Amino acid sequence: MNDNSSITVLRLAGELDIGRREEIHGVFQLAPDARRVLVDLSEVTYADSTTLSELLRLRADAQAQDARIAIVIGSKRFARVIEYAGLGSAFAIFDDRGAALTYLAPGLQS
Amino acid sequence: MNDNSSITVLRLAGELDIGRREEIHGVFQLAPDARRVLVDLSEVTYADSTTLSELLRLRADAQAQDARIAIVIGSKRFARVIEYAGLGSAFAIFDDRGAALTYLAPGLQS
Amino acid sequence: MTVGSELRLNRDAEATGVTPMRHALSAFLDAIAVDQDTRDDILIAVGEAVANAVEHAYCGSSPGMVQLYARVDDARTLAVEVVDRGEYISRERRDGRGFGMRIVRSVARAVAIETDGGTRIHMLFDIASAADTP
Amino acid sequence: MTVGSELRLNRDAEATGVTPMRHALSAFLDAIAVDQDTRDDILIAVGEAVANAVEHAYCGSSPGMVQLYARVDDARTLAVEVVDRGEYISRERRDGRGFGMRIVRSVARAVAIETDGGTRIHMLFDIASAADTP
Ligand SMILES: Nc1ncnc2c1ncn2[C@@H]1O[C@H](COP(=O)(O)OP(=O)(O)O)[C@@H](O)[C@H]1O
Ligand SMILES: Nc1ncnc2c1ncn2[C@@H]1O[C@H](COP(=O)(O)OP(=O)(O)O)[C@@H](O)[C@H]1O
Repeated sequence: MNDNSSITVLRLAGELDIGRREEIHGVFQLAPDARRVLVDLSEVTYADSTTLSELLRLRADAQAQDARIAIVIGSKRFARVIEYAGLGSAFAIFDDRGAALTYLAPGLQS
Repeated sequence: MNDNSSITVLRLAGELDIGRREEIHGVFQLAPDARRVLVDLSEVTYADSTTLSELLRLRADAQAQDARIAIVIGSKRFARVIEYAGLGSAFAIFDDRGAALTYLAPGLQS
Repeated sequence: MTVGSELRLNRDAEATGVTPMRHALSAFLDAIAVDQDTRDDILIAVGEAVANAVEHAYCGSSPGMVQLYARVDDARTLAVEVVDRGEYISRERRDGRGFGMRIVRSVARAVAIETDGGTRIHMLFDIASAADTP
Repeated sequence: MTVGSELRLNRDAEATGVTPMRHALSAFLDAIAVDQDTRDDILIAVGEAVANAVEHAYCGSSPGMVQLYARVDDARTLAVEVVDRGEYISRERRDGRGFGMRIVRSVARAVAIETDGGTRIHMLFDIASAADTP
């Protein structure tokens, strides 16, 4: 399905807490051939450790199949939560999509 | 300025309470030659007695210059407030603009 | 389950405080699962009482405080008090005014007013909290 | 002026209650004029504690209640308690989990946990309520 240059986009929006755990888990799934993954959380206005745990699980899944992940985060408050959890350097985080795409596929246009 | 067929539109939106009294008072003003007045409150989501008092004052101003007023109200909660205040029959109230315009200028298109 | 839930807000009695106090009461009522129409009616009644404290209580004197206290008394009753420490102004109904207390009385199941050392309006509202229905 | 303001919410400990409880706390903090960044930090910490009561407290037993109690202690301190009557689960940190209490400790000035007959998390937060600055 995914050729070498294609990018998988996983997207969530709004307020993410334990009430949406199953939805978050369902969205953070990788096709076996995914190699470049853009996690677009630019419209997420609130996220707690539910999302952090799911992101760590997604990161492990990605490592297992040699996929690269870039996360786009729009809200300051969400970015702070990642720091508070001590996960500031666990993910490749970008505040706009363009920079995330460049990281995923340098030299490609999308 | 206003010929016989023109309609003056006074419009407010959002939540109207005592914190916006001066703004409400400022918007509910009539030019001396206004004869047909559409008070468009279709986007008002909350209004209390501050607005009711100002509407009564506007109604008196209109009567003094023989102008006709139609009020468009969008929210159920605002419509209920008018009932609670015992003002259900004090105003010509419509829930859409088309009906209000017909009341103001039967036979005219706007 | 929501019995005992309460909200107490102490603030300067100023016009800019009325909206955020009402929003806090609104979110409180949502959190205890009061249905929307009931919530909206309570908001308008309590909003009128708070607006009166802002407009009338400290007329001529230096501005003081207004307190909003809401409490789920039993599964079907919300008790609300709006309190200021100003001076109650007793007067005849003015033309085109006087709708605030009329709205309060239309919405609340019971209303009582104390005007000793300020104004204290007690209101009881029927609530059928969705969270309490089995 | 806002000292003594408080919010107490009693609810069934269920996942759908977490959002409205947080929204109620958010509007409460707005009504006492806590600045936005401080408010957002408090919301995430308290949100984690409430989520823990929902997720862990009644694990295996029949679901019970969660109580959120927030109080302006003095002009610079918000005290919050999140209480359930379930059973505290003491365990080693699991891989990829255990961020909730870490976030709570990062944000709160002080944290204390009682695990007697349920879990009671006390948190103190610095607030510089805009309404209290002269
Ligand atoms: N908190 C208060 N402090 C002083 N006077 C009050 C207070 N609340 C109500 N009143 C008196 O009651 C009157 C009627 O109030 P209300 O029905 O809300 O109408 P309005 O505010 O339009 O006059 C007020 O004009 C005022 O004289
Ligand atoms: N209210 C509670 N009731 C029972 N156990 C709790 C409660 N709060 C926290 N715990 C225990 O503390 C552990 C750590 O919580 P936390 O740091 O939020 O991470 P997580 O919820 O991801 O495990 C939980 O896994 C649980 O064992």
